[in-house]
Amino acid sequence: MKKLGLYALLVFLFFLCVYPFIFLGHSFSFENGQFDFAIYKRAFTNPMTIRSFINTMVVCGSTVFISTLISLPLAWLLTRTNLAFKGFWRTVFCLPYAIPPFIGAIAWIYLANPSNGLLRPILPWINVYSRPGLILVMSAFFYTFVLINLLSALEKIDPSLEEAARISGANSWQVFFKVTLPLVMPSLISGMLLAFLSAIANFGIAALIGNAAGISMLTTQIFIFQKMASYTGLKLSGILSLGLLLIAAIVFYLDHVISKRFRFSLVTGKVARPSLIELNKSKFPVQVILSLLAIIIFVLPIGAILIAALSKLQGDRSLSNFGFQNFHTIFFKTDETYRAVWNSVLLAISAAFACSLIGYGLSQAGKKLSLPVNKVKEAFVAIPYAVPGTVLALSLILTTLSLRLPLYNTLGIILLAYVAKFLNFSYRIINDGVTQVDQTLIDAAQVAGANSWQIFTKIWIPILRPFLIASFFLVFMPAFSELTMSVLLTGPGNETIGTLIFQLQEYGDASGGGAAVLAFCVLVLIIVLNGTLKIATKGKYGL
Amino acid sequence: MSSVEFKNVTKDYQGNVILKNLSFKINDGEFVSFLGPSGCGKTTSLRIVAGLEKNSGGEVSLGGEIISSPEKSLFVPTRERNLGMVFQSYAIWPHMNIFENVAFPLRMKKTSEAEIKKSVEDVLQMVELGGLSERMPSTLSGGQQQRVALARGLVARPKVLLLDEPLSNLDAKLREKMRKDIRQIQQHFKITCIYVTHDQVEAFSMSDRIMIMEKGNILQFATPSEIRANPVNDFVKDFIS
Amino acid sequence: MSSVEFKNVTKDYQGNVILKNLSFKINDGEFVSFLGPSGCGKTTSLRIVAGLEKNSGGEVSLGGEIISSPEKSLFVPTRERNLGMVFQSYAIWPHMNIFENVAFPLRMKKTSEAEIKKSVEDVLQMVELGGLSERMPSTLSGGQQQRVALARGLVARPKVLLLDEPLSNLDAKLREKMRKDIRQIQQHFKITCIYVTHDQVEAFSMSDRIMIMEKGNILQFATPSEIRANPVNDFVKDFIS
Amino acid sequence: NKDDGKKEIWIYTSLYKDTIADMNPKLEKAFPHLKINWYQAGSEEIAAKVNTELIAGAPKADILISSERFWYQELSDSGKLVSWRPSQFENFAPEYQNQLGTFHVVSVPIMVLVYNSDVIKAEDAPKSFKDMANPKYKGLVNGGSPLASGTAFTTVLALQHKYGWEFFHDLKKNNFLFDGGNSAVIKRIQTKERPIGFVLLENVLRFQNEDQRLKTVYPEDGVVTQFNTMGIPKRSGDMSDTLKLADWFFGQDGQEAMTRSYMHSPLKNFSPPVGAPPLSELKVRAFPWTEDLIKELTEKRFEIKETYVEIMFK
Ligand SMILES: Nc1ncnc2c1ncn2[C@@H]1O[C@H](COP(=O)(O)OP(=O)(O)OP(=O)(O)O)[C@@H](O)[C@H]1O
Ligand SMILES: Nc1ncnc2c1ncn2[C@@H]1O[C@H](COP(=O)(O)OP(=O)(O)OP(=O)(O)O)[C@@H](O)[C@H]1O
Ligand SMILES: [Mg+2]
Ligand SMILES: [Mg+2]
Repeated sequence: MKKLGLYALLVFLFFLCVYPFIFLGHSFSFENGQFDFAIYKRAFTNPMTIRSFINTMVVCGSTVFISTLISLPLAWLLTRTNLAFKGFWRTVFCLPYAIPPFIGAIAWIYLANPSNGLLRPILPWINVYSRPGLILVMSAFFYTFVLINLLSALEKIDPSLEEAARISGANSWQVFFKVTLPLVMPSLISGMLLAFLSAIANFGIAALIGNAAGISMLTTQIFIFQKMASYTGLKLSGILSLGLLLIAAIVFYLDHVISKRFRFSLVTGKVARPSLIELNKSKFPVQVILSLLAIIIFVLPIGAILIAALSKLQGDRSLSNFGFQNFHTIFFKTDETYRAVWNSVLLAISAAFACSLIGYGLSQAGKKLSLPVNKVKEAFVAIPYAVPGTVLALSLILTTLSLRLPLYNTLGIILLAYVAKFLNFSYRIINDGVTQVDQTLIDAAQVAGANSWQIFTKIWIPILRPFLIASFFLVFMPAFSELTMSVLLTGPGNETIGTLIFQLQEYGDASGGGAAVLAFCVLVLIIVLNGTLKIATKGKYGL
Repeated sequence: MSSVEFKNVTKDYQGNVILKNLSFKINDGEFVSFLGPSGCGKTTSLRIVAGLEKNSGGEVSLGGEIISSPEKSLFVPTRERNLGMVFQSYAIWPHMNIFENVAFPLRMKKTSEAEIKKSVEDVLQMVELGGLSERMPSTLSGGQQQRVALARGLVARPKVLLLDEPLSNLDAKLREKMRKDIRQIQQHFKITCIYVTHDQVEAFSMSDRIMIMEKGNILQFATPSEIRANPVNDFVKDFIS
Repeated sequence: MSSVEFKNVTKDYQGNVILKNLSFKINDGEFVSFLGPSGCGKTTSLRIVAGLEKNSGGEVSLGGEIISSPEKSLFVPTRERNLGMVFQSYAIWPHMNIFENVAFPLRMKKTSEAEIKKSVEDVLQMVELGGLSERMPSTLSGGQQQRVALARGLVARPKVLLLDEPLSNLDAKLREKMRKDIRQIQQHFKITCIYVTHDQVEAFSMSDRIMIMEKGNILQFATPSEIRANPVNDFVKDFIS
Repeated sequence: NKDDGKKEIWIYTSLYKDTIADMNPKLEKAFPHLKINWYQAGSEEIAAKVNTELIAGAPKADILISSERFWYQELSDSGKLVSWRPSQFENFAPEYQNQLGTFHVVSVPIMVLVYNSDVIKAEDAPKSFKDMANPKYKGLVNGGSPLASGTAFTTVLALQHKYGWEFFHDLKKNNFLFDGGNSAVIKRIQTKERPIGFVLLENVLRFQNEDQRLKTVYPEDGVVTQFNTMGIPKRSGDMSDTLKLADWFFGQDGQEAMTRSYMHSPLKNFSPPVGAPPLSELKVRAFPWTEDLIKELTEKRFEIKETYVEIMFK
């Protein structure tokens, strides 16, 4: 019976995450029943492809490096010290994740473009249209993966393990690097992996900043092919995305090699009392540094979005130009706004629940599967994430139409796309949680007579709480304003916030103002949602 | 009917043999202690009875029915074995307060709320933790946590009770009281008890029979007086002295 | 110079008073046991000495120098106190093998590789874990883990050694041997030792002096023979009987 | 439900949302027995979606209206489109009378030059597309990306044909920013990030009352006319409703809606959009699209895109 469930899960996973691409790859590789070598050659030996590949590796590698550099000290401050306003900082530094990256990119262009960026008067050398610019903007969004993963893991470590190191004469530095860091290594690696995959699959930032900077990335290259609006172009783009899969596979192999050394329980059945490190003299400087960082990663881009939202005419900086006209248009003159918000809330919540549940199931299944099967499973989950959204959307269209599933042009196919795309987040983070819980805690429940469901609801869910919350938000936020896939999958009545933003952006009245309003509202909504959740559950749930 | 029987039970971890062909029978309502040096396989044997570990070979029976036999691909899951267990590492759930930790086995049995309240308060009183029921585990001392684990193991009056060094962090006075209480409950409810301890005094004073183990083997399985009178070999003699 | 002194030390958790005005002095090279019922504040006192917990009031001195005094906003961090400690919950690092766990305090002191190897092998031999040095902690039995914790506390020959029920999961034979070894090392290297135990026998056989605690108070602090001869009150009398 | 029992028709289009909103009530009145569903997205999204549907062997779109003329050519060449004639065919300007009949031009967007008068004085403004390569406009000029926008691509094709790759090397030297679609260009002109650019006339005319800073230049070297094209994928079953519906777009109501959305009509004797000169006037110097030229460019378009990328991503 249990075995059956396990296999059912794996089969489902296969159909959700792998089959569509096989189908797509197959459809694209054969021309009139003949395998089409030429198209592969054309896609992969193109000098632009090679250059994009190198750019992608350099930019995304640096992004992960910088993300880690930002996240490690932040995570440490937020969990190990008596930092003041901890809850506030925590929320602030997790929230950039809620800004849709392409909106963020627009904000940064507004702030730091070399012609008339808002920041130019203060920092005349600033220029987003450059390699460092691209890397920094990417880091400013994707560090959150590393941070959120680290936070949930750090919260769960038995504190006496760190105390034992302090007794042994280790200073805070050594405690962190010799004990804490190795203990949270699985989570750190997952976070880095997610950041890397997000960066290589990211299109918004790559296109808006990379194009203008003359740096082509793999996603933009795929986009170029796809935007040829021709059959061949479509095929080329599909085939080139297989290249992204290859990178993902390599990354997974590396992850496997590195992280098999770091698997152990952090949540034990002997409960220790946590004690916090006092910041003392560095209290004030730390607050200053955090404020600065928060201004850079959060306040500035939001400010830019807000300015755009309030501008009746974009770029007119005279006072009379500011007002709530765009808000008025969006909320009172656009009838699909409410439908779009409702659809997006519905989709994002469903996707977040579905992903967390499936992610949990897959993590538990991991205990019963052999190592190689496990790795294959992990790779399955990662495939849809590593592939650009358009390709995923197209392959889902292809699959649902060919299999005659009654999903086409419904919200169902959008949900399916979200689940496939974001499952990787949930799986990664929950899996870290599951492997870190000492088995005797589960044993004890079994002995007490609890069945699987009871163990799930009474033991796993509460113990995994920080991981589940992280998983929920990691899926909810990008799904809420997802654009690339939604644009292809939407139909009448199925508008989402993402498609609406796209409409307003591309065809809208105030060229950007309306989109900024929505982006701003998405943010406010998420902040409010998070705040209510936190208050309602006395700080137990929420970021 | 809740006798426990091992027939040629073996256990290895990737070739590392931990239990070598154990055979013994513990009668219904009997109190048996496992005694032996650290690392000899006491915890492992207990976990096999509980079904938390699968034996690599041989048969385990509970109340006359086989509950685990790799040869016959038979395995009754833990929750259907109706056991109580106190873990060497406590295994207190960090997210539940003391009351909820102890109440858990009763909730699994769908006991009424009123009854749960009464039973939990009673057993907490017994382990001298009355008044701490609202506290979270992280605010308890080591010995207090151990007593929570004990209370949780006892509260549901299981048919078979497995105790893995349940008193190791308690002082002599409390320990003595606990021994008496455990013994009393055991006899009153006719619970079959397997008690793992490193403490000879404890084993000899509480048990109907004692099983002395070493490196995955049973050296002697007999009543305390028998063992004292006729230790089978020098190791046993030395160990119990 | 490594005496330990408490002057009017208090500790409370949000109004919950755990230690009530403790004052005592442990001399350089002395072996003192803290004895008392579960939950009386032994671990807390030890953690205050280690600087893992801050006293809410009063002064703690080490080797004549104040190391913690909230009134004077003075606090010397743990790592500068040059201590060894064996935790009640072991706190073995799951990501290091046994050797690395034990070697850690030496590495922090930048001991040479050759010396580390020798010291670690020696101390592992002493706790009878020779040969297990490559194993990971999760594959050890409870008692084996406890011995790793002990080895790690001893290996660097600290000036002050804090032991929190270090032998609770060991059998009588091993326990006896460990006691002797600890005492030997302590005397040989003139280590000031604070030993928390729930075991009267242990406390009385090993200690220069014993401090008997109850509910956050010191009841009696004297040599074993004195306590036996003149227990200050009925509680002590009863407790040590 | 009032839609019960109605026949469903899907129109995939890159027409703007307000254009659709403008036409919808009239369409409902004209075709009460049809339930018309709109899928509205960029030309390229439409192409991708339709191509995928075709690969799956299950086309869902009944009518396609978008600005990727070359794609219609490709669909037509592979026999995927229905051949038909709108009733107004005879009234089409001659160059829009597609004898093949597999696709027809619904409306004519026009690519012009625009600048922000806050930054650029009228006498300093560029006069022609060619001017954009003039070093005096270094760092000031931009346009849509031919990779992202069909109309920008059509423009690049025209300019390349006219001036060769040298012109693009000069643009690159001038720090020309090619990015996004037409609205992104307008936004950059408004925000003064790049105060000069080539952009569709309709995007400017939308702002003619609100933003007086935007000034249009009809370039001396000729505007580039675009093709908002309609095609009807072949489907099994009765297609008469589809054809009737398609024909509506070329009728009075349909074409008026197009001009109200600031696009020119391909039909003779139709008045130009408010604020725009008549097509005949613009055509005098407009880029001379001919059947042969279009055919040639259709074949070369991949190569052109690749060379373009080579130059711009150096
Ligand atoms: N955070 C807290 N809040 C309230 N009370 C606490 C907290 N932490 C510890 N205590 C209480 O402090 C008392 C002393 O704890 P401590 O760990 O020092 O006891 P102990 O003497 O070591 O006991 P044992 O022998 O059981 O280990 C206990 O009664 C415990 O419940
Ligand atoms: N995964 C494993 N791989 C290899 N050996 C293991 C593993 N798990 C346990 N062992 C070994 O099995 C032996 C028996 O372990 P067990 O926990 O049953 O001992 P025990 O009798 O309970 O000892 P203690 O009194 O110290 O708790 C030990 O020597 C231990 O090192
Ligand atoms: Mg054990
Ligand atoms: Mg204690």
